[in-house]
Amino acid sequence: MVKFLSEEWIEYGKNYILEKLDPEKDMKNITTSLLGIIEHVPPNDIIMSFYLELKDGKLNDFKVNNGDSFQEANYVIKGNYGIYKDILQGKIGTAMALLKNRLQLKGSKIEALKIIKPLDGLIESLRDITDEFEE
Amino acid sequence: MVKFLSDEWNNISKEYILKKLDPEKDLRNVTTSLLAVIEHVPPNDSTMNFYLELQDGKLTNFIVNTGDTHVGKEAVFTVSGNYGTYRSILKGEMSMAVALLRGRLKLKGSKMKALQIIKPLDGVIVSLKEITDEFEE
Amino acid sequence: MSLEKVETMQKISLEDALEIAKKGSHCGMCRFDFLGTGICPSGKKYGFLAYWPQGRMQIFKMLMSGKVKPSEKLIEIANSCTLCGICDKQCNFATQLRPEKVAKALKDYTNNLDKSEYQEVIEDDVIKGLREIVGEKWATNDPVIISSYVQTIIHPDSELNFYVVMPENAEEISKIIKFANQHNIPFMPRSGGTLLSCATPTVLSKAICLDHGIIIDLLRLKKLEVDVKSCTATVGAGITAFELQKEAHKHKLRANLAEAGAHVCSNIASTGITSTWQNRYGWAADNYIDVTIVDDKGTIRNNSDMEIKNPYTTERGFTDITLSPPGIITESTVKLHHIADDEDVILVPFEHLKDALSMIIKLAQRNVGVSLIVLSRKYLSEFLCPTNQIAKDFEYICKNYLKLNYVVDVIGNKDDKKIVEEMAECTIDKSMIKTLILGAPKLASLKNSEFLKVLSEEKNPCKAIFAGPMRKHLEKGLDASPEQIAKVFDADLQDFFKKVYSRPEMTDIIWLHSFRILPSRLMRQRLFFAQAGMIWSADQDKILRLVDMLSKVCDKYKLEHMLGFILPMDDGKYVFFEYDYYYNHNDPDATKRVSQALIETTEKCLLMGDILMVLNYLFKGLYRKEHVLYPIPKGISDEDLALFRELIVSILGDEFKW
Amino acid sequence: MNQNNVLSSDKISLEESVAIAEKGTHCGMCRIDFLGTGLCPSGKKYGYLAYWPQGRMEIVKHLKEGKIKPTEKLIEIANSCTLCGICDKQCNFATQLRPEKVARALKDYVDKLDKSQIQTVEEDDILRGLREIVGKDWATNDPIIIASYIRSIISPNGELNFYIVMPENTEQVSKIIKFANKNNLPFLPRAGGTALSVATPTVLKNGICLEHGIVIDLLRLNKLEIHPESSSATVGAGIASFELQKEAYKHKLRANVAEAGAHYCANIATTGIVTTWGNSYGCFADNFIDLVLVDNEGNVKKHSDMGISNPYTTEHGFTNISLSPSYIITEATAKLFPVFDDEEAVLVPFDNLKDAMDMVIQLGRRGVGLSLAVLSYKYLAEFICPNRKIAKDFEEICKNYIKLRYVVDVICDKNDKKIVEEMAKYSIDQSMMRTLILGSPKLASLKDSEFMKILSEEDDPLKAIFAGPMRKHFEKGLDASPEQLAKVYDKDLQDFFKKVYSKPEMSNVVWLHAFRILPSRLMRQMMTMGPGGAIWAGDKNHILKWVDMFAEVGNKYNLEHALGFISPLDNGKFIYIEYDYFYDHNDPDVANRISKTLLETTEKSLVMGQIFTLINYLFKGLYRKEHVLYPLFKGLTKEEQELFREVLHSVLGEF
Repeated sequence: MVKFLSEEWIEYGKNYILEKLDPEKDMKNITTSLLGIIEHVPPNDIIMSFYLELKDGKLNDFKVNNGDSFQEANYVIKGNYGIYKDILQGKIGTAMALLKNRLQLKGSKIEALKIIKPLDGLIESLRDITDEFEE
Repeated sequence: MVKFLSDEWNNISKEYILKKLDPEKDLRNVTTSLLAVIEHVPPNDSTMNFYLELQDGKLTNFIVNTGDTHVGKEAVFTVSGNYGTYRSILKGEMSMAVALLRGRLKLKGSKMKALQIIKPLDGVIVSLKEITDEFEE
Repeated sequence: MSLEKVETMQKISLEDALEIAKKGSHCGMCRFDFLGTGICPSGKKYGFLAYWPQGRMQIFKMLMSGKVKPSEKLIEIANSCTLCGICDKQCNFATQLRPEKVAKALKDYTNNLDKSEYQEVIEDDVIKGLREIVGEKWATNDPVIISSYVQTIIHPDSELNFYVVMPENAEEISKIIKFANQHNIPFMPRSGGTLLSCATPTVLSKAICLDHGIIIDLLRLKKLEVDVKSCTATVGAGITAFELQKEAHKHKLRANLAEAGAHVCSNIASTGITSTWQNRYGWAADNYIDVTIVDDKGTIRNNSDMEIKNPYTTERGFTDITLSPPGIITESTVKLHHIADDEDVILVPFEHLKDALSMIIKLAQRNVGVSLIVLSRKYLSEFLCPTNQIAKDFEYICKNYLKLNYVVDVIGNKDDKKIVEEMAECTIDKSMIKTLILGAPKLASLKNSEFLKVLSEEKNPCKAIFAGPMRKHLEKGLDASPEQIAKVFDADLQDFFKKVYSRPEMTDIIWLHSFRILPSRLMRQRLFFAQAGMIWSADQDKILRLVDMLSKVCDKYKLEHMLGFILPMDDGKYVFFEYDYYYNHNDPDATKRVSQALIETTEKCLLMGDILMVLNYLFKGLYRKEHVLYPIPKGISDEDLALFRELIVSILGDEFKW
Repeated sequence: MNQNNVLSSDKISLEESVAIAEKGTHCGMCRIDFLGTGLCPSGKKYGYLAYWPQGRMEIVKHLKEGKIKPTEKLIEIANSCTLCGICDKQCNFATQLRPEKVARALKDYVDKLDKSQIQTVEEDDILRGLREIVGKDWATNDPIIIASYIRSIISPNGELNFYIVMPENTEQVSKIIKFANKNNLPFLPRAGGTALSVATPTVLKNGICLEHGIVIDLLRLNKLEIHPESSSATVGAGIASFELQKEAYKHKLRANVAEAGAHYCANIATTGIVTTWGNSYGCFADNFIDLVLVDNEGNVKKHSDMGISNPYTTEHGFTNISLSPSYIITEATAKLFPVFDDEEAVLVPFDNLKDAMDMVIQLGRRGVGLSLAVLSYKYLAEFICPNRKIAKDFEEICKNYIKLRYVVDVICDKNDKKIVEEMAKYSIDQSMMRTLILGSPKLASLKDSEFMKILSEEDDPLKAIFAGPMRKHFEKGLDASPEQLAKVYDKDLQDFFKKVYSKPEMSNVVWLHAFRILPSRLMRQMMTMGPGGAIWAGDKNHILKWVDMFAEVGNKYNLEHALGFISPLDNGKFIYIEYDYFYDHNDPDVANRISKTLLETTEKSLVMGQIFTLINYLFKGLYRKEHVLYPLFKGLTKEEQELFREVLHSVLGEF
């Protein structure tokens, strides 16, 4: 079990997706990329982001960045550390977070929502491996 | 007579304004600062700017820079437009006010404030006019 | 027909032609088909203003004054005219001119030129670049073509260092603008050109015309689609008010529009569309669902885009003057409105403005009627009468015999009509208006008649003549018929105008309110400048004081002047007023006085407060009226006035002193 | 008065009080002075919901079920009630409850407590931070106070890890939001709370309630200024519709407002204010000249600011669903409209919807009338009748005897009244409405009478009583008077209600349409869920199909249901329809069926097309209607329907 956004977290995440998630069944063979911007990361109130890229349902890229230089992505979600934490702890669904404006979305809502389900699968997998958060 | 935005231009204008413009009569003792951004400067289509600062009608700062920001100083207001517009203004083909009202110059900051010092600024422009004769074509 | 041919074949001296050309008022009525004649074939084919009757008249003036030298294109321009006579018919309806004679003279003039007199036009890099964007045919730097744009976007005194480009869509416009910025060349869009032609002779000219650079003529953006379901129409920047209305009416829908010749998109941007329908149909942003705009960086955006800067608000205050649109509207999705089956019209005559005003405001607050306006007798006469002279006599009769100085002019359904009739002492109905239109010449001829003398002794002449016992006599006496009215036109056009006036719509006042082909008559053979604004309507005495002030200033400057109209807006919370100065735009002294009157009245209005002057709402038509009209402008202080004067001087130049 | 004291001082057990409390519907009518009784003194003084009658009712429920333990605040809450009886009067008018009895029971309960049972509440860093912003009194983490917000922003199930803060102005709201973000806490504003309380029993609960974090109670932003010259008003987020209307009326002006208890600013945000006046006064951005709002980052913005990104537009399409606002409107500059001297009400009865709808759409397109609506007999009955029983009988009479199924309900000036009367065979005028309001108990009692039987045999019973020979007998028979009506209330309240109904406005239909104190009766002792939305008015059969669909789904899940009202919008180009399902919010099974109904009707509506459903409506109120309603909605494709389900399911859980 690892800490949110840590090196290990990424590694676990990658492996988990590759092993556990079927590109066709779970990921619907989608090709897309997602940039998640995380604001107010404790303890120093910094900004971080993770970039995730799927090709035909297969994980192509998954990395974490510090600071506010961001990578181009099909769509971008933005929110504070707390909401990501809630999502990863299963307190709130990604779609719900979007509809409640806890996550702001850049890009087409339709496109975003189309991959909500597979994304949930991914979150699910990350949920199982993430137990530690900054307080 | 010198070339717009050249170092000489910068220096000579400074002296000229200090010499020829009376802080009270011409510049009405205004205290303000103006950042003028010049886009599409030939030949390399670059962006330049000059920053101009008046205190109680005295010129306290006048610097030419590249890029669209003036390092360090926050100007009271910022006007931006393309090289051609500035050329027309300095050639006396168009007044600064008209340039503003016609959207040739874009203004950041209160139009009210800007127009209140338009007169004194015209004074400055006129003096710049006197010494500027050469432009990139 | 044969008679017509003969007429036009007769030679005409350059002097005579020049006389005609000078009277051209650039009303643009020759660029769309409002009489069912079809439109000028050469204009339609070549597009540039130079190929339209209006352009040929302008070119002729320029050639005669030596301001422009012949070029290869001149031959094409002269010869492209087929002498079909359409322009004479259209122009006669509006301003009683014969543009074809000028076209004829132009032909003669060019044919007599010798090759050596033609100047050569070289294609420079800029024109090359523009042609890469729009294609060979649609960009030019030919001085003769450029000269046709003088007075409708180019100041008469400026050199002709311009380019004219006619893009076909927003993408091309975006490219043109980026290209222009790249090369530091100013640019400006041109649509109908009437607004510019009104301002050009005045002090505003230099400020509002393009000093040099690229004229973007939008005539080719011709998209026009009506969506009946959502009651909307998608309208390209090249579409005139008349063309849109025609399309809308096919579906029993109506658009809220300016004068027939004004282009819809540019009109939204410039004044937000001022019409008698605006109390019901709305003003400014109320008029459209969405617009596509190319901004001055060349970026294309819609007002429905989320990531753009707030497109619905503007700075307020008397210093917020804008002399160019916030961008080029290339397309707009405008609202259309249902036309009730039982629409009818009713006019209520008044002697005093006060009474007319209180009625119109009451109707507006209670949302009675679809079209609401107070017209001055001047407007009424100009609209109804086929010629200037007849209009003059008609107005004289209104003033001296009928005591008819104003009419409250209402279009509404039968219920609205009842309401108005109950409020009014006497009214003029649709059939009576038809009688007045067709009988105008006869009525004018009665100017000094016994009949009118008798009438004028009645306690209430209007009542007697429109609703009382004398109505029958009047109707009989006027013997109003297409034949009668046709007689006032040139012999060779009488058959044509008989047919025109036999068409129901030409005497259908509702149709005329929707299609607005009559206002062009205000400009016949001379120009007028309209001082206009919007004034908060709760204090009706103040509105009267305003009108009073406007007339006093005009007297001071010895100008022919008259209130044009007052119409309510924003549920009657405001009224829009237009006050007109008439003058000869070829007389520099007169124009100078117009300018002075313009500035002086603007100042006085600013001091009065509660008024939003034309200078302050120009080019704000894209914004929400709530952000333009509110908070209600307060009267300005003396320091503010000083600031305003400084501003005016820096706009108008030092030749303008107090 | 003393009789009043006797009654209310009758002891009742906590159990009995809970029985009353459970019937509370959080209508919020006890927080505005709509009967001229004055306001609950403790609520006025302490502000937090806990100190209002509504809050006390919520608290006893959770004390009883042991969800919360007593705190010092509980004692303050109990003792702050002066037993003045105002709440009983207000609540009786709306829902016939006796909140004072609950308050009394709470006092008794508190008196019996011994110190040891009272838990102390620690101040933590978050609370300290909030108090630095708003001052000590206006931020709390006391579980009892928090519990009073359950069902009107907090979900009944789940812990109470919340903070309540009551800012005083926009700046404080901004600071609170920045503080919340920095500490990664979610937050949600609370105004009148009715929208939230309606959704709470349903599947929308998780969607719209705050899961944990900071509840921003806006009640203290109570700026209210009328500007007669520009006929506009500056309205703070704490101002209720009724309060704004009252102020506007002093200047012979009228605001376009929702139900009396709804807060004006919040209502703009949620639905853009749906009213019967919408066709002439407007909807969405039409309602305001300007807004001041604080966004999710805590930035303060005005709609008139030039620098901000386009505040008037929103994404188009069915996936554009928002379950909470991305901003808090702290102040609105509302448009006001003139009140004419010759305004009147005229109601035209119909036995079928089609004809009623035809008429109201025609009126809408021709711009006749100020307020335009089709009301179902259900609405009419609930509005007019003082209690449910009478309403039920009134309904039955409408249905079985006089064939009154719908009324076209028009408020207009004299001229427009003539127009309506000419269109209608006959109509119900204002004096007849007064008779029906004051005479409703008597009328109800005639349910099985000979008179009604005879009447029902007329070929046009409506005409007979409203415009025909029987009108006189009818009016006489009902002997409509404040005295008669007052009789239906508890003994100790009869004097009071006699006075209330003697006030002209209480039987003045125009006033009632403007001040909207009657809709609260729809919720008396039960909950209402009113899906619906705006539908293109061009195809009447399409509209009728839509209404039938609501009825069918209602039957499928055997719910009590009826068409609420229909009002034209945007010059009759659209009409807004509210269709209501009534249910007991304490019964989880029926609540579950309501949820299914809500989802099913929404999906079916989207598939039908040309419909802008309530779910899409939510939180679009500050945009231009032109960007919300246009282009017209097309019906969903199969694929889109799939997508819609997926979205809802991942939001609301499987259904």
